[in-house]
Amino acid sequence: MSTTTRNPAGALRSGRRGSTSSTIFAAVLWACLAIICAFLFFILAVIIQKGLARFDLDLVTRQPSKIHPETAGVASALYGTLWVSGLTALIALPLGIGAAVYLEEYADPRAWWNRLIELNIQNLAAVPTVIYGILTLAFVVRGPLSVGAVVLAGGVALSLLILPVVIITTREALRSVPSEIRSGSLALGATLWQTTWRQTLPAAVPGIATGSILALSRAIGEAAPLILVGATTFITFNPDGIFSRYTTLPVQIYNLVPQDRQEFRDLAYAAILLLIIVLLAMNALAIWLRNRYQRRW
Amino acid sequence: MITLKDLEVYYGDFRAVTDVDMSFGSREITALIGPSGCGKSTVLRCLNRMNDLVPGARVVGAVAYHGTDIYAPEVDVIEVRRRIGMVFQKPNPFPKSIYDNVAYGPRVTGMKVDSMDEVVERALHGAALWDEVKDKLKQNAFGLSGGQQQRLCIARAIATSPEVILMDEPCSALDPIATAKIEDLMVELAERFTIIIVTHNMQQAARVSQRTGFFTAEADEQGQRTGKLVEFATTEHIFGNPSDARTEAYITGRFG
Amino acid sequence: MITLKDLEVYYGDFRAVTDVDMSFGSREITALIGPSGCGKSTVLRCLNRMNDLVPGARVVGAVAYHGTDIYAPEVDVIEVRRRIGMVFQKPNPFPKSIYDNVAYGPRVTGMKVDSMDEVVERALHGAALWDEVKDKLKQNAFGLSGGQQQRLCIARAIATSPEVILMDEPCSALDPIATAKIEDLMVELAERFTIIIVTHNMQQAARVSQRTGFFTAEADEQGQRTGKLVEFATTEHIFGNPSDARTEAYITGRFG
Amino acid sequence: GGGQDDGGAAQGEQKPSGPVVIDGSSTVEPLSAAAGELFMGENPDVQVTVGTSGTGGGFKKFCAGETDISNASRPIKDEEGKLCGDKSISYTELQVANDALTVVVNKENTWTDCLTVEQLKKIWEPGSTVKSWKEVDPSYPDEPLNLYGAGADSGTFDYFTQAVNGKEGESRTDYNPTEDDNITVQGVSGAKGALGYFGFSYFEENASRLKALKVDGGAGCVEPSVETAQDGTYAPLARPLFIYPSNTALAKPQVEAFVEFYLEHNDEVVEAARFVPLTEEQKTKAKDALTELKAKAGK
Amino acid sequence: MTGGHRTEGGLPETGGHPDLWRGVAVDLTPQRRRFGEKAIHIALMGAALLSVAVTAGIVLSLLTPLISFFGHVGVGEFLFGTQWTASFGDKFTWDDKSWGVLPLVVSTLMITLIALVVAVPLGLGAAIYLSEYASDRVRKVLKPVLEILAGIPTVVYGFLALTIITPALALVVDFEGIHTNLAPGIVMGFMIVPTVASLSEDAMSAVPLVLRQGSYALGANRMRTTLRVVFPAALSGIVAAIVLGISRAVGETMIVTIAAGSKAHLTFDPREGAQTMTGFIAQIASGDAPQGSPVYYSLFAVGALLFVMTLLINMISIRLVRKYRQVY
Ligand SMILES: Nc1ncnc2c1ncn2[C@@H]1O[C@H](COP(=O)(O)OP(=O)(O)OP(=O)(O)O)[C@@H](O)[C@H]1O
Ligand SMILES: Nc1ncnc2c1ncn2[C@@H]1O[C@H](COP(=O)(O)OP(=O)(O)OP(=O)(O)O)[C@@H](O)[C@H]1O
Ligand SMILES: [Mg+2]
Ligand SMILES: [Mg+2]
Ligand SMILES: O=P([O-])([O-])[O-]
Repeated sequence: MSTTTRNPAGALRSGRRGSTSSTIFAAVLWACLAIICAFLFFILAVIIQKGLARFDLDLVTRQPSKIHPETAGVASALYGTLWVSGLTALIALPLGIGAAVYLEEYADPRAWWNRLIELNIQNLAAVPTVIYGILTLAFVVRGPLSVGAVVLAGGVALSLLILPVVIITTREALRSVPSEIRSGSLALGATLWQTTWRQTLPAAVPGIATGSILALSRAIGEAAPLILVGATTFITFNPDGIFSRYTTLPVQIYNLVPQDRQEFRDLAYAAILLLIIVLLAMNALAIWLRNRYQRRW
Repeated sequence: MITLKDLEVYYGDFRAVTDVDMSFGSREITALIGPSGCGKSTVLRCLNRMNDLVPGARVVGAVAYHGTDIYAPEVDVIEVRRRIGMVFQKPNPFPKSIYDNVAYGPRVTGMKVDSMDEVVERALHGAALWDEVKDKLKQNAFGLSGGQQQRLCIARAIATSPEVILMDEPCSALDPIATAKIEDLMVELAERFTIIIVTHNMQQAARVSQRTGFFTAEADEQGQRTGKLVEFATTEHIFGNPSDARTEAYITGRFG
Repeated sequence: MITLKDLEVYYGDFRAVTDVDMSFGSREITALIGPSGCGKSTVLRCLNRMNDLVPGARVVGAVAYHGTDIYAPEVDVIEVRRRIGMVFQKPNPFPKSIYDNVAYGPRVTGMKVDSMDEVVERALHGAALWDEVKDKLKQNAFGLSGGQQQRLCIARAIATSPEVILMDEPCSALDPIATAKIEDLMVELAERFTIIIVTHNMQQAARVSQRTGFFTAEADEQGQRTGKLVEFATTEHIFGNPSDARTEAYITGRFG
Repeated sequence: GGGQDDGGAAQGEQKPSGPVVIDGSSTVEPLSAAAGELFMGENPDVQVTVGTSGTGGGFKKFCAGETDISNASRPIKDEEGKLCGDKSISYTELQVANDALTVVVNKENTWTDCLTVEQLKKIWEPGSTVKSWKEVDPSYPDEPLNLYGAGADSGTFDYFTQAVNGKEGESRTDYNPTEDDNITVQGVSGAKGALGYFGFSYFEENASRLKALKVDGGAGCVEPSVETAQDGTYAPLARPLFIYPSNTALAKPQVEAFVEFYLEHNDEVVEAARFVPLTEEQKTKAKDALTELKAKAGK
Repeated sequence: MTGGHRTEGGLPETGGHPDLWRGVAVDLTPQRRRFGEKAIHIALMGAALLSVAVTAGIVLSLLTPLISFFGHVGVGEFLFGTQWTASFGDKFTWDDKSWGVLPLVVSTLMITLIALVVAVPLGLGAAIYLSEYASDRVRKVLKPVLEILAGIPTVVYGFLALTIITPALALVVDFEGIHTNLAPGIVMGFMIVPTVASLSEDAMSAVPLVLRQGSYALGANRMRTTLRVVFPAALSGIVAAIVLGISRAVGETMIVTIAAGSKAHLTFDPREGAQTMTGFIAQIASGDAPQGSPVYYSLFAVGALLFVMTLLINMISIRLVRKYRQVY
C-alpha cells in the first residue's frame, strides 16, 4: 500500500463522479414506469369513455338481442361467466391446493416422480390457453365425455388452465409459512396432516386466497379456450345448471365488436367496462388481502 | 435412558457428524457445546427423529430410548416425539391463543385428559409462566415478550407429559433477564424431566448442566468438515480439567 | 480520528442505541462487545453511513471524521465509504472473478491507478491471500473457502486505500484455523489501518484489540430495549478490572 | 337432445316450453337468432340456441340427431342427406331469406360501374396475379388493386368463390380477409383502387361511403337490389338461405311453434338480420311445405 | 430413515455414566390407528398426479388428429413450406392446399419479437426501479398497478389494438391493407411487461443484501451497484423472466386473432399484418370448419407445433432458473 498523503477533513466533499449519469439512469428507469402507467391509464380511459354510453341497468338485466341492440344487455353472458367461474373455482381450487400441499408438505423433493410432477406443472403454466381448449374439446365436449358445449366444459377448460397457477401460488404461500411452525407442531407429536391442517394451511390462507382470486380473475377474462369449446353460441337465457349451454362476457365481447351496427359496438364497450370493473374489483380484493393479512414472520 | 451408539448423520452425501457415542442420564441436564457447525443441533435432532423432516438426512447407528431403537420400523415417530419434547432456538409459538398453544399437543396426540384447563394450568405453572398469563389465556401468543414466548414453548412441550426435553440454544434469542429466568426454570424442570441442551454459551453450560459433551468439526484431507464428539464427561471435569487439548482451547476461548 | 458525540440511532420510531460517546484512535484496534441486539452493529454502521441504506434508519448526534461531520449535507457519502472500508459478518464476495472483486472498488470510485494489476496484487498481499490465489485470479470468487473469501473481502476493502476498516463479526462464520489467520491479519493491518471490530467472542476482543467498548441493552418501563455504551476503556482494563458491574457480569459469562 | 318428452305439454292454449336447438351455417345464424329472439319474446319458456358450426358441420350434427334445426346457406348435398337417411332422420327444406353479395369499390373509382363474372374471376381466381386495374381491362387506369374479402372460413366466402370462381373455397389467397365488415368499409373507402364484397344490406347502410358495382353474369349488367336478389336476376351473386327442421323435432310443440313463427314473422326476422326478404311466392311455398309436413305427421 | 446398522443385543454404555439405560423397554408402537392420514396422503398425491394426466391428455388429444394430418401432409412440407392455404379450396380435399406452416410461425415470432422490443426495456426498467430505487411504500403501490396490465382480458387488448393502435400507426407508418403486426406486437408488449418486470424484480430482490452492502461499502453508488453487482448476479433469473414472457407472447391468442388479421402469408415486414399460429387456431375454431375436414386436422397440427414450441422455450427457462438458483 502506497502511503498516499491523506488530506484530512473537508476533502470528503470531493468526488460526485458519475452523479450525472446516475441521475440520467434513475430518470430513465422512472420514465419506463411512467410509460407503463400512462399506457394503463390510457386504455382505462378509452374503455370508460367508450363504455359509459351503454353502461346502464339494461346491460346486466337484459339479454343479447339482434333486433334491439340499443337496449340489449349481456345478462346471459354475465350469468354464464358467473356459472363458469364458480365451477372453475370448485374444480381448480381444491385440486390445486391439494396438489400444492402434496408437493410442499408431503413430497420428497428429491424423488424423481415428484420432480417430474414439479417440472410438469411449470410446463403447464406456460402452455398456451388455446391448447387447453383443444384438450377440453377432445375429451369433454366430444370424445369420452361428450357433454357438448355446456357450462361444465367451459369450467373444465378454465380449471385446467388455472390449475398450474393455483398450484404455484399456493406453494409460494405455504413456503412463506416459517418452518418453525411446522417443526413446533411435529415436535409435539402431531401428525403431518394435523400439522398441515391446523397450522400450515391456516397460516397460509391469506396467500392462498390472494393467489386464488388472481387465478380466478384470469379465468374470468379468458376467451380463447372457450371459443374452442363452443361458447360462441347465441344465447338469450341464463344458464341454470352445469349442463346448460352458455356464453361468457369475453366471448360475447369478441362476438359483439365486429358486428356491423354501432349499437353493438357500444354494447361491447359497456360489456368491456363491466368486465374490467369486475376484474379490477377482484384484483383490489386480492391486493387488500395480501396487504392486510400477509403476516411478516 | 437414551443411548447413542456409533451415531453418524448424513445430509445427502455430506457426513455432518460421526462417531458419536453417548448416553444421557435420567433427570439431569446434559449440555452439548462446540463451535458453530460442529453438529450439535444435528445430534439433538436425532434424539426425537426431527431429522426425518430434513430431505436427504440419513441416520446411521442406533439411538436407543429405554433400550428401544427409536429408528426401528415398528416404532411410531409420533409416539417418540410425544415422549421426547423439544424447544427451539427461536421461540416459535403458534399463531393461536396462549391456551390453544399449550392445549395443542394433548389435543393432536389424542391424550385422554379429564380437564384440559387443568392440563394447561399445570403446564404453565411448570414453565413458571402461569402468573404472568393467567388473565390473558385467550390472547394471541404473539403478544408475549420473547422470554415469555420461550417459556410458553416449554409449557407447550411439557403439556404432553414427555420424559425428555431437548433444547436447542433456547436462550440465544433472549435478553439476560429472560435468559436467567429460563436457566432457573431448567434447573427446576430437571427434577422431573431429562433435559438435553445445546448452547453456544459455555458459561450457561457450566451453570446449569451436570454433564457436558464437547463437539468439534475438523476438516479431512478433502476439506470436508465432519463433526465429532471430542469429550463427554461431567461438567466439572470438562470445565475444570479437560482431558483433550481441543476442549481446553475451546473453553478458554482460543477459538470458536 | 473518529469521534462519536451523543450518538443516537432510530429505526423508525424504535430507538436502537442512545448516549454513545466514543473516540477511536488511529492505527489501533478497537473492539465493540456486548450481548445480542445491544446495537454494536448499528453503531458500527454509523461510522461509514451504511445506515443510510436501511429504510427508516435515522442518526442523531455527530460522527466526526478528522473533525468533519460525515453526516453534514455537503459530505459525499461515496467518499466517506471509500475512506472507511467495511468487512461483513458473512463473507460476501461478488459473483465475479477474484481479480474483479478486488478491482471493483477502485473501478467504481474512479480511482486513478497506474496499473490495476498492481493494485490488486498489493491488496491481496495485504490481506495475506496473494500466495493462495495468485494462480487463479480469473476464477470465480465463490470457489474459495470461507476463510479465503473473508480475506478476499478484506483485500477488496483495502484496495480503495481506506484509512479505517470496520469489521462486523468477521470471524463468526469461520472455523478456528481461518479465524486465527484473520486475527493475525488484523494485528498486521493495524500497523497501517485503523480497525474497529464488532465481536461476540470476548476472547477474540481480548486477543486482538487495544481498546474495548462494552454495550448493553436494558429495557425501560415500556419494555423498549435501547442499547447503551456501558464502558469504554483499554482492553486490559475492561477484561482485567472492569469499572461497571454489568461489564463484569458479561465478561464472566453471567449473561449474554 | 332429441327425446320425445322434453317439450312441454302443448294442449290447448298452453304456451310451448323447452329447448329448440339450432346449429349450422354462420350466414344464417343472424336470421335464426333474430327469429328465436322474437319467438322467445312471446314464449318465454322456450329456449332457442343457435350455434355456428357451418352448413356442413351443422348437417353432421343434425343427422346425428343432436339438433332440431339446421341452418344452411346452400341446399343439402346428397352425401349429407344419405347420412341422415342412415339414422332415419327425415327433414324438410324451408327457404327463409334471400342473400345478395355486393361488390363494392371506392367512390373515386370513376373507371368502372360494372364487372363481368369473367373479370371478377380474373381478379379472384386462385393464383391470380392481377395487381392493377389495368390488368383487368386495358382501358382501366394503372391503379393498384387492393382486395378485401370475407375470411376463408365464412359462408360469405364459400358463396362468393363458388359463384365467381366456380368452386367453393377456390380463391386467390393474397387478399385482406376479415370477418369484420366495418374493416372492409374502411379499407375500400380508404384506397382509390380498392375492391371488396359483402352482404347487400350492409352496403345499403354504407351507401354514402362506397360504390356498388353492377355484375354481368352473362345477361348484361345487373344492379344489386332487393328485387334483383329476389328474382334471381342478380346472378350469380344472389342465393337463397334455408333452414332444415327435422320431422322428429317438429313433433315437439315448441319446435313446431318456432318454425311456424319463423315463417309467419319472416319479414320482421329478415329485416332484423338484414337480409333480402322472401317474395310472397317464396313465402307461400315455404308455408305450404310446412303444412304438408304436418299433415304427413298426422296432425 | 433407512440404513441404520442396528447393534445386536444390549446397547453398551458409554461415557461411564452411573445411570445406565434402563432395560425396561418402552412401547413406542403406534397408539392409534391412523387410516385417515394415509387416505389424505393418497388423495393429495392424486391431485398432484392430475397435472401429469393433463399433460398426457394434451398429448393424446393432439396425437390422434395429428396422425390423420400427417397421413396426408409430409412433415417436411408442413415445417418448411412457405405457403399456408388450409382454409381455401374444397373443404374435404387435401391436395388442393398448401400446408407450409412457416407463414404462421414467422408471424408468431415476429409479433413476439415486437412485443419483446417493447416489454424488455420497459419491464427491466420498471423492475430495476422497483427493486433498487423505490421505497417499500412506492413498491407496494406500483407493483399491483403493473399487475393490472396482466389482468386486462386479452380480448380487450385485441380490440384496443385494432381500433386505436392500428389507426394511430396508420398515421405514421405506411402499410398496405387493414392490419399491421406492429399493433398487436406493441399491445402484447405491454401485456407481458408485468411478467418480465415482476419476475426480474424477484430475481433482483433475491440477490443477497450483503452483496449490495459490499458494493456500497466500497463507495459504489446506486447505479453502479445495480449495474455491476445486482444485475449480473440476477441475470439468469432475468433471462428466465424474458423467456417466460416469450412463451406468453407465442401462446397469446385473442390479441393476434383480432388485430393481426387472418391473412396467412410469409412476410418479414412488421408493418404488414399476417396470421399467427394461435390466430389460425382461433379462426378455425370460431368459424365453421367441419369436423373431420383437412382444415380441422390442421388446427391440431398447428396446436401441436405451438405446444412443442412453448414446451421448448419453457424448458430453456427452467434450465436458466435452476442455474441461477445455484449461484447463492
Ligand atoms: N438441513 C441440512 N442440510 C444440509 N446440511 C446441513 C443441514 N443442517 C445442517 N447441515 C450441516 O451440518 C453441519 C452441522 O450442522 P448443525 O446445525 O448440526 O451444527 P451446530 O453445531 O448446531 O451449529 P450451530 O451452532 O451453528 O447451530 C453443518 O456443516 C451444516 O452446514
Ligand atoms: N434494520 C433494522 N430495522 C429495525 N430494527 C433494527 C434494524 N437493525 C437492527 N435493529 C434493531 O436494533 C437493535 C440493535 O441491533 P444491532 O443489530 O445493532 O445489534 P447487535 O448488537 O449488532 O446484535 P448482534 O450481536 O445480534 O448482531 C436490535 O433491537 C435490532 O432488533
Ligand atoms: Mg445449531
Ligand atoms: Mg450485529
Ligand atoms: O355454412 P356457412 O356458415 O358457410 O354459410
